[in-house]
Amino acid sequence: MIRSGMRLPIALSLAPGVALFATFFVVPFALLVTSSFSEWSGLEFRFTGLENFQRMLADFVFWRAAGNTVFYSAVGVFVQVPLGCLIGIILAQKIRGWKVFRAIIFVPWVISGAAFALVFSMFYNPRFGLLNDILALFGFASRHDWLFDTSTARFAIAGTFAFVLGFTMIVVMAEIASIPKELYEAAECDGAQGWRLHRYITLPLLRNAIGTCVLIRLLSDIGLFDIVYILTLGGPNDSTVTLALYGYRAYLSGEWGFASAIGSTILLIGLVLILSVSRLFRLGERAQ
Amino acid sequence: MCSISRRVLSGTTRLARPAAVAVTLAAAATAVASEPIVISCGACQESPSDPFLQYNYEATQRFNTAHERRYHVQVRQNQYANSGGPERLQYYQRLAVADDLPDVFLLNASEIKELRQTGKLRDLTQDLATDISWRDSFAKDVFSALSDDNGRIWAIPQQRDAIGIYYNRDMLASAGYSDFPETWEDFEAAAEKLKAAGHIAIALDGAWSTLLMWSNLIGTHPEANGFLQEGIRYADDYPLNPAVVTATETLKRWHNAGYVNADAFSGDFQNAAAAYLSGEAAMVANGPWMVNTQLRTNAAIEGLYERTGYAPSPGWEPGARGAIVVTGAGWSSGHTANDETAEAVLAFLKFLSSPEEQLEQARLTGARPAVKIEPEAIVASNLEPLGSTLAEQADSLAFTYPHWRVHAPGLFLEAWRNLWPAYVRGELNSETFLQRLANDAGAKPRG
Amino acid sequence: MTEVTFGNIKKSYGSQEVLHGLDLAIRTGEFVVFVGPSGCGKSTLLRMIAGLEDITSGTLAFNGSVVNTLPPVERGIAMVFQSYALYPHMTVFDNMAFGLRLAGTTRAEIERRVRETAEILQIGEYLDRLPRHLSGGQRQRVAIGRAIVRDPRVFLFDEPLSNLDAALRVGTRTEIAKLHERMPQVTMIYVTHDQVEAMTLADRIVVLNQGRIEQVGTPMQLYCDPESLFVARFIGSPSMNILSGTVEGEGWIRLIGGKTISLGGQAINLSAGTAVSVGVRPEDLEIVPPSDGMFDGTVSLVEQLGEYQLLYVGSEALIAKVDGTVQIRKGEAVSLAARADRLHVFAADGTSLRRRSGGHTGSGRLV
Amino acid sequence: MNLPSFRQSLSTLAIYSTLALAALVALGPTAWVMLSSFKTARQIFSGSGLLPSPFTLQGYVDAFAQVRLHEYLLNTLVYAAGGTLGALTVATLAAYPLARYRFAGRNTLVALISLALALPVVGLAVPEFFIMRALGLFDTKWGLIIFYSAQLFPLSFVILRSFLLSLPTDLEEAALIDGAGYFRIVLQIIVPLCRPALATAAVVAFVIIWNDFFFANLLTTSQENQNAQIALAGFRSQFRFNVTGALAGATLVMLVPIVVFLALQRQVIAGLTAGSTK
Repeated sequence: MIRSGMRLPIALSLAPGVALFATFFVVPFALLVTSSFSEWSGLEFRFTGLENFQRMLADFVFWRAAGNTVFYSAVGVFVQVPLGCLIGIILAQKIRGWKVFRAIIFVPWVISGAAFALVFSMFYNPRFGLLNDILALFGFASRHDWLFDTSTARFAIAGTFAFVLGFTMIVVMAEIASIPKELYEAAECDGAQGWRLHRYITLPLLRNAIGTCVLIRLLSDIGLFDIVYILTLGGPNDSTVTLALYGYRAYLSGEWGFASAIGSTILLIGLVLILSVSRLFRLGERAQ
Repeated sequence: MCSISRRVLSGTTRLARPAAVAVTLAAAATAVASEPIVISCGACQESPSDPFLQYNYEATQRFNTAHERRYHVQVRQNQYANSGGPERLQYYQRLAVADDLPDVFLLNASEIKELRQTGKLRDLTQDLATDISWRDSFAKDVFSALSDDNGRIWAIPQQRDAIGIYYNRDMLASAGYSDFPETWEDFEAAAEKLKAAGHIAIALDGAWSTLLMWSNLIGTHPEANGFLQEGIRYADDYPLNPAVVTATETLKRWHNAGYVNADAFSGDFQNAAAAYLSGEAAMVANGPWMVNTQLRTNAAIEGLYERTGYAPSPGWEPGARGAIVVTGAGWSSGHTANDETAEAVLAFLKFLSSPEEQLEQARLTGARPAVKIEPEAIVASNLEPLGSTLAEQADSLAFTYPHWRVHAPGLFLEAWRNLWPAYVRGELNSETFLQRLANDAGAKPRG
Repeated sequence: MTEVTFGNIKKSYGSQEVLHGLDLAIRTGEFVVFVGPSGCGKSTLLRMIAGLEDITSGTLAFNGSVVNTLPPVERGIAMVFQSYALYPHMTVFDNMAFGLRLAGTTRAEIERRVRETAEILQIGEYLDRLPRHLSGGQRQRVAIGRAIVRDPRVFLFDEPLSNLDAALRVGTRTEIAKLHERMPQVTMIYVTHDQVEAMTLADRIVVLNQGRIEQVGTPMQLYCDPESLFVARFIGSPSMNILSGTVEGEGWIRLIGGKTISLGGQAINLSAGTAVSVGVRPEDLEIVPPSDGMFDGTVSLVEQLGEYQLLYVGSEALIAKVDGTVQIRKGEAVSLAARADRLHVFAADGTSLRRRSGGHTGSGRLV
Repeated sequence: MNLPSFRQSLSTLAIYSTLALAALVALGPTAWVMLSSFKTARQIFSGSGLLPSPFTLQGYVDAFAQVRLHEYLLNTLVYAAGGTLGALTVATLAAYPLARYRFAGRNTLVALISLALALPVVGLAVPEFFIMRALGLFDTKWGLIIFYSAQLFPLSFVILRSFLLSLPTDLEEAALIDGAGYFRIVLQIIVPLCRPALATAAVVAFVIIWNDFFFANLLTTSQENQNAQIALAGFRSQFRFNVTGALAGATLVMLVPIVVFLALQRQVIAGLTAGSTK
C-alpha cells in the first residue's frame, strides 16, 4: 500500500538508513573493488590491473592463510555444528535442568574474542596453564607449548572456538520447538522410538536450521581475526594465519591496494559460500 | 592550527581529571594576561604502570609551572605512547598523513626512519647547530641511532641505557659460579649445571628478551661487522653474516638443550619475567628499568632484589665481554616551521635534556642519562646501584652495540615471532630462517 | 447525512485489475452490506472508501464531492476492523480517545464523549484496562465504541463478527442492528462473507464476484429473484440446487438424465435444445408421490437437525430440506417436487431467465 | 533387576555426562581464569592450586588504578549504548516503509541490506578506515557511534522488518483513520508494537558492539577513545603487563555481556533465531 501523500515521509524515513548504508557498505565496497586493482598507500593511487591478485596468488603465505581458513571452517562445520546439534537436540527434550545447561553452554558465545584470547593464552601456557595440568591427571604429563608448536598451533586455535556450541544449540532448540508434537506422536504410533525418532523426524526437519548454522559459522570463520591476532599473530611459521590477518598485515605495512585485494577475495569467498550453502541446504524453503 | 580552539577542546575532554582541569584553568587564567604558546606532547600522559610515561608527565608539569606565562605543554593521550609494536608507527603515520603529528613525541630509531619519509618530521640538525652548548651537553654516540645517513638529526635522545642480564646470585653460586660467566662457553656450562639442578637457566619470551640475547651473541662476536648497526637493514646480510648464523644457532641450541623456560615463545615478556621473579629461572635479560617496575614490586619473591646481580654479556673470547648500549628512543617534533611554536618546542626539549631532568628521569625509571653529567652529581643523586654499576662498567667493555630494534626494519618483531618457534623446533634450517626473517621484516636488498 | 457514490471505480495492482469499474449509489442512513466470496474485492472496496487504498480510476464521492485523494481522517468515516485493531499498548480509554486527541478535541470534551459512548456500550468499567485483559466480545464493543465516539458520517465494518464465537456473533449482530437504528443518519457499509449477516443486517445487499457487482437489492429480492447463478448459489443455506437441462418447447425443460419438468407457464424465449440450468432451493422441495415427482432418486444421506432434516437425493446429491418429523431412511427411494413458480432458470452464461419482478431488479444499479 | 529401567538410567547417565562435559568445556577455561583473577601473580605463574590462596582483590584495584579500566569500560558502554540506539532508530525508520509500502527499488534495497548482513565485514577494513578518516570521524567517539550504528543497521533492520511483516496492518490503518500522520504512526504505533523485536535487536547489537575488537582497533588511536577490548589486548604489552590486573579486567569485561545475556536470555535467543531464519 503506497498512498499518495506518503511519498515525502517515506523518503524522509528511509533517508538516514540509506545514507548510513551507502556510506558504510556501498561506498566502501566500491572503494574496495577499485583499490583492489591499484597501488594505494593513502597518498598515491595508481591502477595496476591484476597485479595485486597475481602477487597474492603467488604468495605461499596466502595459500597457507587460505588453507588455515578452510581448516578452521572445517572444524566449525564438522565439529562445532554437529556437537551443537547434539546438545540442542538433547536439551530440546526439556530434561531436568535444561535451562541451566542452556545458559552455561551459551555463555561463551557472548564473550569477546579479546577476552577469550586472554583466557586461552593462560589455558594453553606450557608452564602454568590448566590444559597440561589436566592432561597430567590422565598420565600425559608434558610441558607442551600448544600455541607455539607448528604441529599443534592450528588445533589450539581451533580449540578456542570448536566447543562454543551455544549458537547452534539455540537455533536447533528453537527449530525443534517449532516442530508440531503430533509429528512425534504419529511417528511413535508408527513404531519409531528413542534415537530413531530423531534420526527420521528431527534431523530432516532441522535441515534449515543446520544450514543456517553452517552458513553463519563459515562466514565468521572467513573473518576470523581477533583470537589469532592476539594469541599468535598468525605464527609460528604462519601455521595459524587467517585471510583476515593476512589482509591486516598488508594494511599495517601500508599496502592498502594489496590489502583491498585480499579484502575483496574474502568478500568473494563469502558470497560464493552464501550461495552454495543456501543451495545445498535449500535455505529459505521450509522443511515441512 | 588554532591554538585556542584546541585548548577549549582538550579542556572539555579532560574534565574527568580534576588535576588536569586545574592545570588547564591555571593556563587559561594566565592566558588572559599574556597568551602562552601551547604545544602538544604525544608521550606525556600520566601512567601508574609505566615509569617512563609517568616521568614524562611529571616533567611536563614542572615545565609548565616553570614557564607559566610563556609556554604550555598539553598532553595528548594515546594508547601507543609506550608500545613498541607496529601499531605505534601506523598511528603516527596516519597522523602524519592528516598533518596532525604532536609537537613533541617519542620515537624509536626504526620509527624515525619510516616517519621522516613523510616529510612531516622536524629536522633538528639546525636547532642543535645554533645552540652549541646544548649539542655538546650530550654523551658520546647518542645521536647515531637518531640520525640518517646524511648526518641529519631527527630526535633528541631520551636516555642512554646499558642493558645487561639479571641473575640470581644464589642460584649461580649453587652451580659453582660466584661471578657471572665471562664467556659463552662458560655460560652454557653454567646453564647445564643449573638445568641439572632443576632450574631454568635462562628465561626467554620469544621476542624482547630472546632478541636481547640474540643481540648479545651477535654484538660480542668478532665477525659481526656491525650487523646490529647496519647490516640488519639489508636482506643479504642475514644468512651471510657468520656472527648472525652462529648466534642464531647457539640460541636455538639453548632451547633444545632445555636451558629455557617452557613458555618461551609467546612474545609476552611477562612469561620470561615471571620465571625469574618466581625464583625458577637463574637469568633474564632486560633493561635497568626492570628494577623499579618489577624486581622491587610484590611480583617478585621475597628478597630477590637483594640476591640479584646485573651483568654485561659474556663474550666469545675471555675478556671480550659486551653490553647493549642504546639510545632507545628520542624526542621528535612534528612542528617543522620556525616560529614561536618552534621556540616552545625547543624550550621543552632543552628542558628535558637538562642534567637535572635527566637525573630525575634516571632516578624514577632506572634509565641512564643521555647527557654528560659530573660523576659527583651522579653519586649525589643516589641512583639505583644495579643499573648504575653496569652503565659505568659498559664504557670499559670490549664491545658495545645497540639492540636489534634500533636499526631493524619495521616488521622485524612480527617476522621473528612468526618464524622463531618453527626454527627452534627444526622446521626451518638456519639459512631459510634467516632469509625469511630478513624478507618478512621488510629488509631491503643491498645496494 | 452522507451519500456515497461510486463512479466506474477501478483498482489495479500493477497490471492486474481487481475491481473492474463499479457503479453504486448508497443513500444517507442506509445500511449496505457487501458480500461475496473471499477474493471478490469487497474488502478492497471498503478500504478504498476508507481511504486506505488508492483508487486507480473512477470517482468516489461523498455527498457529490469527490474524495478520491482525501486522507482517511478528512472523510469523516469510522471503521471497525475484523481484528478490532485495538492499540495493545493503550488503555480502552486511550484507544477511544486517540482519534479525538489527534483532532485537537479539548480534554473535557474527550472525557465526556468517551464516557458517554462507553456507557452506551456498557464498557464503562473497563476504561482503564488494556485490550489484552478484555474478552473477545468486550474488545469488539471497544472497537465499535472507538468508531462511534468520533461521530462519523460513514460507518465502515470489515467483517467485524468473524473473530467471535457463534453465540456471541448472534448477540453482537443484533447490537449492530440496534446501533443502526440509534444512528439513523449515519451511512453504514458492512463487509462480510457470511450471507446470514448480510440477510439479517442489510437494507440492501451488494453481491460482489471477481471484482464485479453481481446484484444489488434488498435481502428478499436477492433471495427470491437472484439475477444470476452466482447470486442464487451464494444466498441461502444450504445453497440452491442447480441442475442442468435443455429447453424442450415452450415452458418445458428436460433435465439431463431425468424428467421433463414444467415451468408452470413461465415464458422463456429460447429455442428448443438450448442448454439451461434449473435452480431449486432445498426448502422449496417437498416429498411427493412418485407420480408427481419432478426429481426421483434414493436417499444417500440423511442429516437430522431436529427442526428439519436434509436429504441428499440421487446421484446429483440434490438437497431437500424437509420437516424433521418425516420418517425417512437412507436407501429409500423418494420423489421430490417444487412449485413451478419457485423454480429458477438460468441461461448458459449464468443470467437469470425469469423476470417475474422485473420492476425491482436493477433498481440498485445506476448505469 | 528391571532391565528397561536399568537401560533408561544408563541413557540418562550418558545424556547428563555429555551435558556436563559440554558445560565444562564451554566454561571451564573461562571460570578458571576468572578464579585466577583473585590470585596473586606469584600463585598464577607458579601454577599451583585451583583456588586463590591467598585471596586478593589487588588485581581489581590495579585494573582501575593502573590500567584505568573504568575509562575504557565507560567508552565501551557509550559505544554499545549509542551504537545500539542509533542502529535501532535508523533501522526502525527504514524497516517500516520497506515492510509496508511498495515502490520502485524496494526489493533491491531489501536484498542489498540483507546481503550486507551476511558478508564478512573484515574484508571492508581498509575502505572503512579511509572513509572514516575522510569524514573526519576517525578516532572520535561520535565517529565510532555512527560507525557501529551503520554496522548493526542490517541486523536490526532484518530483525525488525521480519517482525513487521508478521504484524497485521490494521493497527496502522486504524491510526490512519484516527488521523495520525506517518511519523506519529511510527512513533506511537509501530515502536510500541515492535517492542519485542526492538528488545531482541538491542540486546544482540549491544553485545556485539561491546565485544568488538577489530574495528575499535582499526578506527581509534587515542587512548581516550578506545574500548575495553583493546585495553585487554594491550595488557599484554611489555612494560605495563600486570597479570592479575589483566585477568581482573578481563573478568569484568566478560561479565557485562554475560549478565546482559543471563538477564535477557529470552531476547537474545529470540534475536539469534529470528536473525538466522530470516
